[in-house]
Amino acid sequence: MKAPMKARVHVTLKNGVLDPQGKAIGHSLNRLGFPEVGDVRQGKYIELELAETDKARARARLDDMCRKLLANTVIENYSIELVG
Amino acid sequence: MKAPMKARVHVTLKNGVLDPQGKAIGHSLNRLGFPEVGDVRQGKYIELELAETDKARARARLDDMCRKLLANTVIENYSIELVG
Amino acid sequence: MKAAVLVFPGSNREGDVAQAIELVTGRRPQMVWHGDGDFEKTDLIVLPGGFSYGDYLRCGAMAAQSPVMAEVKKRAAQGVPVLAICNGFQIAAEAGLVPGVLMRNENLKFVCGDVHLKIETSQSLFTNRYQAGQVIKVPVAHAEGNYFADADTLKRLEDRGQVAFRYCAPDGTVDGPLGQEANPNGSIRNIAGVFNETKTVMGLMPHPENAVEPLFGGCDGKALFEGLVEALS
Amino acid sequence: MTIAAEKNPPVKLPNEPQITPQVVAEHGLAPDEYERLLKIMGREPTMVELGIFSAMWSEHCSYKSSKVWLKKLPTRAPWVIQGPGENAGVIDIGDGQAAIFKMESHNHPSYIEPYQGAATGVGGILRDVFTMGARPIANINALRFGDPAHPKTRHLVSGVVAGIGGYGNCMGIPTVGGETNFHAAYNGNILVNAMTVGVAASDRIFYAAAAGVGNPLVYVGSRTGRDGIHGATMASTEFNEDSEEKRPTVQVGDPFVEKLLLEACLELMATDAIVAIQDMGAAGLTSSSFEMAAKGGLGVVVELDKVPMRETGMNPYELMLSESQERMLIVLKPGREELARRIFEKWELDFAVIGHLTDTERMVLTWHGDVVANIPIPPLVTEAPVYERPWTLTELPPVLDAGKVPAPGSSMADWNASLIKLMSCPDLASKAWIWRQYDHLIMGNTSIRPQEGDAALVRVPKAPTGTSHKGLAITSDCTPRYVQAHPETGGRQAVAEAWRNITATGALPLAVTDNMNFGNPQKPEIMGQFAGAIMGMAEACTALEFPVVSGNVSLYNETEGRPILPTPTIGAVGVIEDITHAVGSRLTQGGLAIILIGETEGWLGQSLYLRELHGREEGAPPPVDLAVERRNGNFVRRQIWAGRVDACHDLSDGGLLVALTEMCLAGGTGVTIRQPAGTGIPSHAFFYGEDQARYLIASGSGDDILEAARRAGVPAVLLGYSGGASLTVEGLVSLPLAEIRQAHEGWLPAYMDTVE
Ligand SMILES: Nc1ncnc2c1ncn2[C@@H]1O[C@H](COP(=O)(O)OP(=O)(O)O)[C@@H](O)[C@H]1O
Ligand SMILES: [Mg+2]
Repeated sequence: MKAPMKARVHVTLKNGVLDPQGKAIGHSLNRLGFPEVGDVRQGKYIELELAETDKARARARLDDMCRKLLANTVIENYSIELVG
Repeated sequence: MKAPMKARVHVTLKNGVLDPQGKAIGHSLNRLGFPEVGDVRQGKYIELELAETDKARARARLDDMCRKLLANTVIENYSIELVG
Repeated sequence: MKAAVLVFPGSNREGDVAQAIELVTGRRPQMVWHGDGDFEKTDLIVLPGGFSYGDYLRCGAMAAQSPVMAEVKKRAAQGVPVLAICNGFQIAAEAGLVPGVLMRNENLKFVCGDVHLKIETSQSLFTNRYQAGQVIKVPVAHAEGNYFADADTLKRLEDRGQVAFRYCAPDGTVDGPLGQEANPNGSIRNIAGVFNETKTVMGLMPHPENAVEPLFGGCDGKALFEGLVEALS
Repeated sequence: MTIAAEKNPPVKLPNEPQITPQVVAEHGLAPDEYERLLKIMGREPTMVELGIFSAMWSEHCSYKSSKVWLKKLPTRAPWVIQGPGENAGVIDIGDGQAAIFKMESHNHPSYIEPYQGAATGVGGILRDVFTMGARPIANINALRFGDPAHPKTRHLVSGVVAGIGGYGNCMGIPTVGGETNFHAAYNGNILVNAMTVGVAASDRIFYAAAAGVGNPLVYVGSRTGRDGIHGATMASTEFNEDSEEKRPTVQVGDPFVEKLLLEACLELMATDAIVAIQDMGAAGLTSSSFEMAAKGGLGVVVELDKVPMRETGMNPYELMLSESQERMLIVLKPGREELARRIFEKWELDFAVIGHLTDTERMVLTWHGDVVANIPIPPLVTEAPVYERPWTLTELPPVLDAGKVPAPGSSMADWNASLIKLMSCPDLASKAWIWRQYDHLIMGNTSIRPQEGDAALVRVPKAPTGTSHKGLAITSDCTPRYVQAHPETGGRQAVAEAWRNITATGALPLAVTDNMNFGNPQKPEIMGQFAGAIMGMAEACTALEFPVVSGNVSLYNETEGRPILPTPTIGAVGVIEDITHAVGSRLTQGGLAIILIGETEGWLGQSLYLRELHGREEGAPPPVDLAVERRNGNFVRRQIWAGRVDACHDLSDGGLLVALTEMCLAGGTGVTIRQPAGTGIPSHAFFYGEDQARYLIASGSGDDILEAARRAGVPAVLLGYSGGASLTVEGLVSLPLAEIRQAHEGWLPAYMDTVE
């Protein structure tokens, strides 16, 4: 197998979509003595190893993965980053 | 209130800690027709708005937030990034 | 036995455990709202099941930081027994009252139904009415009950007899494929419940409080509360 | 604030678009409906006003196509405290307690975003029930998915189930039952119907009708965001090819906040502060404020800038139409604001006084002091469009001659295979994969769990005065293929089966909630399905003294012109005075007599046997004789009360042999039976026919029941005895239970674990 490529995917809620988790985290931090914390949004961060050497191809494949599984594009956005 | 600063926090599982979510995602991707996907790890990505202008201070506060709440340092690592 | 059941925003099995305690003691436990830093002296503190703070971020993480938990930690350190069930176990683990962490179930799904548990020891406040090796049937209901501890911690737990219960097949088998099949969440070594070092704090994922009446899931959980009453009255 | 209404036309919002015919159409209003609006208003509306009319006159809120038909349902009985027209129905269950329940659909949102769609469906129905003062004690859900082979089905099943569990589990309400079917007709339009049952003191029930001019109008719960604007309008229009692409903002649920809202509302309800309370469901602030004022014959002023907002830059139009979840509107007694505020703030919820009641019978909305809408309330209600849409009834298909339907084969192997095939077909396979993801045990009151009986049985929390251990039996039923074949029969059958399911536990069936899921009502044959189903339901509800106390209508369930199977889901509740007398359907011991109650003709038309083994969906569905239903059911219930019954199961999908197999699997005990001599019915029709009004009973020797049946004139026959670990039908079937179990319990997990 080829030396693997690494990818980082961020999946975040679209603007305007309610983020119950983020809201609760924000509240909690305020209560814990961090009044400076304002809006908090929580997303997912996924690291993948890919047996792929071609960057363009990798990106296209990752895009496909995001749309098929990793993100729910009705309410989420995603971004892809390739490393190494 | 000051123009807010934005922070990005990544919380990831430590090496050696089993990641059922990452594993399940990896499996699903393999079966969905992405055999090139190897190891997958899932972490959290948190965006925070801070009413704070001093970067050093902000970083120290965020470090505190991570250790108190955002990460469970028994199994998780965290990293902090400041924007604007 | 005087008991206090702590209530966090999002707790939802506090009524179930209060009912079970009332059934064996004839007395309604004190319900303590999380915002109250202080509460009456009690013989037992219960951290009940539920979804404190929605289980957002990590189960139990936010509750572990609430004011009342500082008081619980203080009393636990003084030896006041703490029974931490399900979300309570997650809170206790986050607060450092018991070792280990509870992660997402291996199959990533919420699981509800009866499981079999092997009693690992009868030498505790919580298990004195059971016999070591005995198999009981109680329900589980959780999405993050996958117990994990690093190798050192695990060894220490096992060596010092800090494992309280393990998931097992109906015949008590913990190992092999039968044991694996009986494990509802992927917990390491089928661990369902653990003690702290002094065995005054017990955390467990299953719900003995939902197994105290014959028509409603059987009575296998009742002895846990009876044992506590015996030990603490 | 006094408003000189007509002299003071509302101001327009900045950048407010012109109201063109296209804008009107986009709001789902037909040209003649818009004419009607103009007449009521006497001037051109503002966008906010147009939005309000659009929401209030949508199919979802106005019931314009279904209203004339819904009126035909019986809604009264001595035990009915509140029939349709409130947030949920209320019945008296004795000891000063009331059961409050309703079913609601979230079909379209669940198709677009299965997790959140289903989750917010559960959240919505929970609010409908606790807004009336009840603590919810059980949830059930009725799900219909497309063909398992359809590429979307698996993803939808997985998301919907996770969403229902995610919300209900977090709320701490046990999800104790439901039904799940698969059929290609739902490929583009799944059904997610959720029902909640709650219990309250019968003298502490809260209603939506506002009262008291000047009383404050209070907003509590989550803040308002731009969620699902026009959800109600969306729920009322047919999908077309690009609606999947349009992807309207779906609502995201926050069950944690809803749990806080539940506790806070119940805490406030224990005081005397509330005049009226109403959840914000479909069409949010619009329909809730409108309905409260309309029901009370009053007017209302809402200062929209006081509404707690989640996002910046929101405008009145968005605020009025947002479907953000976990919100309530309350009319308080004067001077109780601080008491209420303290309670909601303790539970960390937003609280705001946003307006007050007036005697003008007008809805006046202000925005930073300007009037932005001013609508007369009564005409919007009384002049709301009501359609008597043309309808054509489906004709009864020819009765299928069972003798002409092939048997499974001549050998025992063929018969064995036929039973395995049926027990593992998508509709009959075990749904444990689903209900294990639902917390069905929380509260410690679940006596009959999923798969243990025909209805779920939940203990009622003890009344302060009560002594007994009452139980509520809860079920949901519908056999869409029967309704499709002949809507009147199907409507009758759905009600009869629900009644039977409750009866089979020993409980007394009391009342019904329904969820009418149909296609486009503008097609006469669809409207005819609706009409036919209602006629059948009305007849059955009347004959069985089983009134309808609440319900919901979901129309336009079509994709590219292809409608779903007509699906009038029936949710039902019954009561048993002493829960220790109830029985489930599990066969847990050997040596019990297995008795068949009811007449068997061998009805194979529309049977699962015909569909699953011969790939045919045809013939007339089994007829429902309501007098016979009643007689047989009452007989069975009396036997249960007399303590003669160990287990009881009604016969439905798949017929006798399927029901018997389910009893064996659930209890882990085998049986040996035979077809009684002289029936004159081919064996496959006897064992797989779906004749109605039948039950299987397991009982000691069986003699006393057979004797009682003879005296009561109820057909009853001994089929055999329980025992062993196999299912044996002499000369036909012999299978170890383990083998059937593997097929039965294996299908769904294996299916969900497959990836194409
Ligand atoms: N099919 C039906 N059968 C009986 N009652 C119905 C039916 N559909 C709606 N209703 C009643 O009409 C009223 C309005 O229903 P709905 O708009 O769904 O309420 P909500 O907006 O509170 O959820 C309720 O009282 C409901 O019970
Ligand atoms: Mg409502």
